[in-house]
Amino acid sequence: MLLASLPFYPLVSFLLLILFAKRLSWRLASAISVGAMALTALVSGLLVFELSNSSSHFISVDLWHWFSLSSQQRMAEVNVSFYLDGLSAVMISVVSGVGFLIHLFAAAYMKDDANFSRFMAYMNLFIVAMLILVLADNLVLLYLGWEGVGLCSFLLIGFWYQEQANVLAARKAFIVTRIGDTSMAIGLFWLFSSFGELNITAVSELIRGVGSSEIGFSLQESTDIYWIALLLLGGAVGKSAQLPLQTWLPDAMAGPTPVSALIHAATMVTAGVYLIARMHSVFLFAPEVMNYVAWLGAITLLLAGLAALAQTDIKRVLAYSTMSQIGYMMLALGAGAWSAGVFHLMTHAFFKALLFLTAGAVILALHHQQNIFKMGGLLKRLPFESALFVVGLICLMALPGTSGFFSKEAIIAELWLSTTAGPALWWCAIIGALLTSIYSCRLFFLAFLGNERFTEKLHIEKASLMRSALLILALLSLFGGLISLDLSEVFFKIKAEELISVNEPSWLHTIAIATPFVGILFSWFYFKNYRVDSNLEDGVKTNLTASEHRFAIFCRNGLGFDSLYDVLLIKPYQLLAKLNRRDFIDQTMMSTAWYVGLWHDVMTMIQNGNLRWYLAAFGLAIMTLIGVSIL
Amino acid sequence: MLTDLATIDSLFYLAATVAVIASLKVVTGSNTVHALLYLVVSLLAVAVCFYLMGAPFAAGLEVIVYAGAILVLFVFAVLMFGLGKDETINAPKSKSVANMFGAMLLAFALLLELTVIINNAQIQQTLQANVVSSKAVGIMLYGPYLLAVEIASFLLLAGLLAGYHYAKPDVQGSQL
Amino acid sequence: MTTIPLFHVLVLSSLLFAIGFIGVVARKNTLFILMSLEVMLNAVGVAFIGAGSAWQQADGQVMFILILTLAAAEVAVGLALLIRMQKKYRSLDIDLLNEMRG
Amino acid sequence: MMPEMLWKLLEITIIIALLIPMAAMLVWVERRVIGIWQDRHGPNRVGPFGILQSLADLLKILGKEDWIPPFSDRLVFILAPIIGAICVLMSFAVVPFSPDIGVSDLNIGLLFFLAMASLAVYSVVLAGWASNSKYALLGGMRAAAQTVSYEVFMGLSVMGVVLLTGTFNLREIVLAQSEGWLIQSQFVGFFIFLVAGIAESHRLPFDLPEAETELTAGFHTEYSGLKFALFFLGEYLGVTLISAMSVVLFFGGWLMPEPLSAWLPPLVWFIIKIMCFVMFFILLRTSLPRPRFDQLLKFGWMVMLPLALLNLIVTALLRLTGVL
Repeated sequence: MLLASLPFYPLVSFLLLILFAKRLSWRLASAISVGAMALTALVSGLLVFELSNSSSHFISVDLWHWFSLSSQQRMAEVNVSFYLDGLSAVMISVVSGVGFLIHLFAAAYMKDDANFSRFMAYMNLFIVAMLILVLADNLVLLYLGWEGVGLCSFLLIGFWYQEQANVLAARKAFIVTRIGDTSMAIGLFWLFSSFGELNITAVSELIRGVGSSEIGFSLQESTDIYWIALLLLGGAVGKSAQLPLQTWLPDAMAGPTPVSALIHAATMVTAGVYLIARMHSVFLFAPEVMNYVAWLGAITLLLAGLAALAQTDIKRVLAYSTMSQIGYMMLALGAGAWSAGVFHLMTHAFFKALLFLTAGAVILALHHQQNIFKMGGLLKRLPFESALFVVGLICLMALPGTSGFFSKEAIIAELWLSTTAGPALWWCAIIGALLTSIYSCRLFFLAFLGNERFTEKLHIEKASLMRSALLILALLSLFGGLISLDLSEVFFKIKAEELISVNEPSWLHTIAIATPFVGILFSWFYFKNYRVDSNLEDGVKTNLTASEHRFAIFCRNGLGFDSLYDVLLIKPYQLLAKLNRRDFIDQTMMSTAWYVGLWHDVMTMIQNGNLRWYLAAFGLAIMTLIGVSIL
Repeated sequence: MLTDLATIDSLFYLAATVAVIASLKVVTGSNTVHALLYLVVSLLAVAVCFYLMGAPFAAGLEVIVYAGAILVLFVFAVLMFGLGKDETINAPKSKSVANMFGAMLLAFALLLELTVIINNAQIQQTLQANVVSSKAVGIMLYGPYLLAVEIASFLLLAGLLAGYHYAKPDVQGSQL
Repeated sequence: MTTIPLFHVLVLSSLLFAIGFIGVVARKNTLFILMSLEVMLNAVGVAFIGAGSAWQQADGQVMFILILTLAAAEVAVGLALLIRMQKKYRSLDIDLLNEMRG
Repeated sequence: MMPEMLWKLLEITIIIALLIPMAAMLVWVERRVIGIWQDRHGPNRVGPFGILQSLADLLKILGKEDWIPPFSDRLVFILAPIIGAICVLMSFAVVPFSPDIGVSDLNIGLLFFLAMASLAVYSVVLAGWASNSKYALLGGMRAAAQTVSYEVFMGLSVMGVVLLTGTFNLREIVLAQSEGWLIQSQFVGFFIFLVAGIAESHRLPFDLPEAETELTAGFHTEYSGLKFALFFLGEYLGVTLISAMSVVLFFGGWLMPEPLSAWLPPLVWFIIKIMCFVMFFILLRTSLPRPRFDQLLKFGWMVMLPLALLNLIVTALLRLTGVL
């Protein structure tokens, strides 16, 4: 029952906040929302504890019958029921734990906003949807949560709806993710029509059963599985901002920083990873798709890293970084390293939330200045935030000992030998790590070292609420890697691993560990002018500007995907819409309008306010009536 | 006594002619008070018709109420509020028949149709000089028509209130 | 006994009605419109009395009395409105009152 | 048939021929009586006791220029006094003078009288309007308001009589009083009728339309000559008419109680009764002050109307219960 109650704390809080929106004081509103989150975090902690102590490796609760998909009674039921196993336990602890900390931060961060209650209400609603997504025991309920988080993402990106850019970003996010969602929905339909079941456990067991049996899949069934996996991947790609559908994520940074931290770094964007991990049974029997996943992840990893190198906006750097880290997770999933992927998901949630929140604190201190070329020298001015930011960055770079090190090394370690990955992808991962360390250093140098390039007085917020949240996150980032994740029970292996004859080369680990240091070393010299306090030279401030090289601009604009889509999709669609503007249906509609308008004009003419005219019309009517009756 | 058939008939037609001519003068006149006088004449002629049609009570009412009260009210309003004065300003500029042509056409068509209908109905009745006594009218009024009488009384009350309300001077205004 | 046919009475009534109708439609002066209305009401009265007399029923006269009350009420309200109009527009032109056009 | 009609015409002629001189004589009578009442002589030069004074007045009026003001509405100006005289004279058509004399035995005689009384107001109103002078206009408007108001009470007051006799025919009303005059039961009605009658004929104290202290001569300010004489005639005929109607409606017409009725013919009794009322009107003129116009109307609507309605209701109730 404890499990069942989990999503209801934030739900109740959401309802309260929405109903009494402006009548609540800041204190009360934040007490309600953060309190509800604290309760959620507490309960999920209890649940994880309970799960680890229980003999069975899952807890499930059946709330109520929703509907049946099949016409036969009690067939293919869709119920509102929750299912908690190791994978979802990781997810709920991330969602509720990090969510709670970000709520705590947000309560302080958004204090002065006029619509504070609405903001917190959306945040709570997001948590509700995310928990439903994670805990759903069937794919329909999962899809409900999936769309719920999409809705909340839309609402929160467009939270400051008076700004046009925010609204456009919200719309873009909504539409782009909708493409993935549509693909996912089709995948679900296909799944149901092929296997007649949508319950996750049932589907998994069905497929495993058939796949492991002597007979194996028929040709038709394997084709089905291939397409289902591909379509589900489409959904995951949309939600997790992977390659073809990644363009919405950088724009989504227009939302308030806590939103970026919670939704667009820690939780929602990893829903795609969660989906693939959850449906791994399907993917296991579609090795081609696994391969696609791996390659998709690798390419995203590299491209996003490249884009991050050229950004000028601190949040956009982090956004591309998020993209690239999720590429890592996808790479892991594609290589069959399920545990490593999920582990990276968790650690990434910690340090990326920390990075975003710290960046938020910095932005707040600089009066909403987000351009890193207008920062510099903040290490001396904001030592606390800088220290935390450094912690986040070394986790991101995966320096040994940090949580990022454990998870990323786990991924890289499994790549070389994986059947669906291989040495090529291993090299991609290494280059990705190198890029990560280079853009991290660039960001750090630009923002925190060098001369001060801002003029306003710093606005230093010393809210203990904010700071404590940041501190906890920093501790989690540093030591989160020590949490041992054992998800082997959750993830199914097709058969005992064959002993691979080719042993991995011995230099692999050395290179993997050395890579970040190489990156740092490279940056130390290459970005010297970012790092050195150039103030001393002649006492004249040299203004640093972002590189105006064409390639740099190309990278800054997200490697031209936006313009590509503009040419490929939007322009043709607009052309079609323009052509379609005067089609038959429209003309029919317009003729109705024209007809109504015509009668309006006639009636207006008749209603001329002239009494004698009315009387004459009256007389004419009587005359006509009598005339008709005579004839 | 004046019981000669021909006399009564010719009297009726005379009165009818007077009524029609007077009504025409009412409609076409430009002097308000003259028009009112013609209207009185028309009403009196109609009253004579009523009398000759065997409804002396109605004839009496026509003179007392219509000519004696309602039209006096008209005259009173015209005198007191100068309602007759603007005719010269706002009357149609040309007093020619053309101005009324449309209305006359309409009315003529209406009249033609009505006559055709009445003619088609093949009414064979002739009027009877037997007087429908006022007693019978009274019995009717307070018998089957009681509700109508009540409604008429409400109507009169409404007319009284509305007349009072509209015609009283504005209290908050400058006048009075 | 008279020999006046009811037909003639009804024609007289129609004639008066048509005359009144002309006045109501063609005249611009509201006072004349009211007077023409009286002519029309009177015409209806003629028809009622004629029919009542032809069938020797009192109903015709009852209806006439009701018409009379109607006319009285109508004139009371109409004249009051006329006075208002005169005060407001300094004119009795009915065409001035066309502010309620669509 | 023809002799019958001729006889009728002769009767009408005789009545008119008697009425008009009578009205003319009333002028002399009035002046004389008022003179005596006010302790002075009055006209006493022309003929014995000045009895030919009216004749002299008539000659004088006929000799005057019949002036029609150029600013007046000619047609209406001429029509107005004629209407007044005709209305009053027409009213006499239904008055039953004696069992045999009387122009018309109309079955709606009482309504006819009321109709003529209500039409008479046009004479005053139109005269006032046609004169195109403010005194005349004010007088005309006063006459309109006063007459329309008091007409209501007059009509209501005689309804009691109609209730008790069950007819509009004046001759039948007279005959219905053979058992006893209606004044016995209808004294309230009589009072209202009398007051309304004074107001209808614009006699003092209700002569507001021609109140000479306020409006010079009211509606006939601009009139002179024969037309003025017609107004004068109308007024004195009106007085006579109201007296005659009072007698017919409330005092039994030509009827008299048993011993008295044999002494004189009915017509003479009728004339004597009328004379008494005329005297009463004349004396009223000399003795009462004139109220203000608003007082007059207020008195009418506040006192006379409720009183008339009350009288009607009580009479109807008594009639229903069989008391009367």
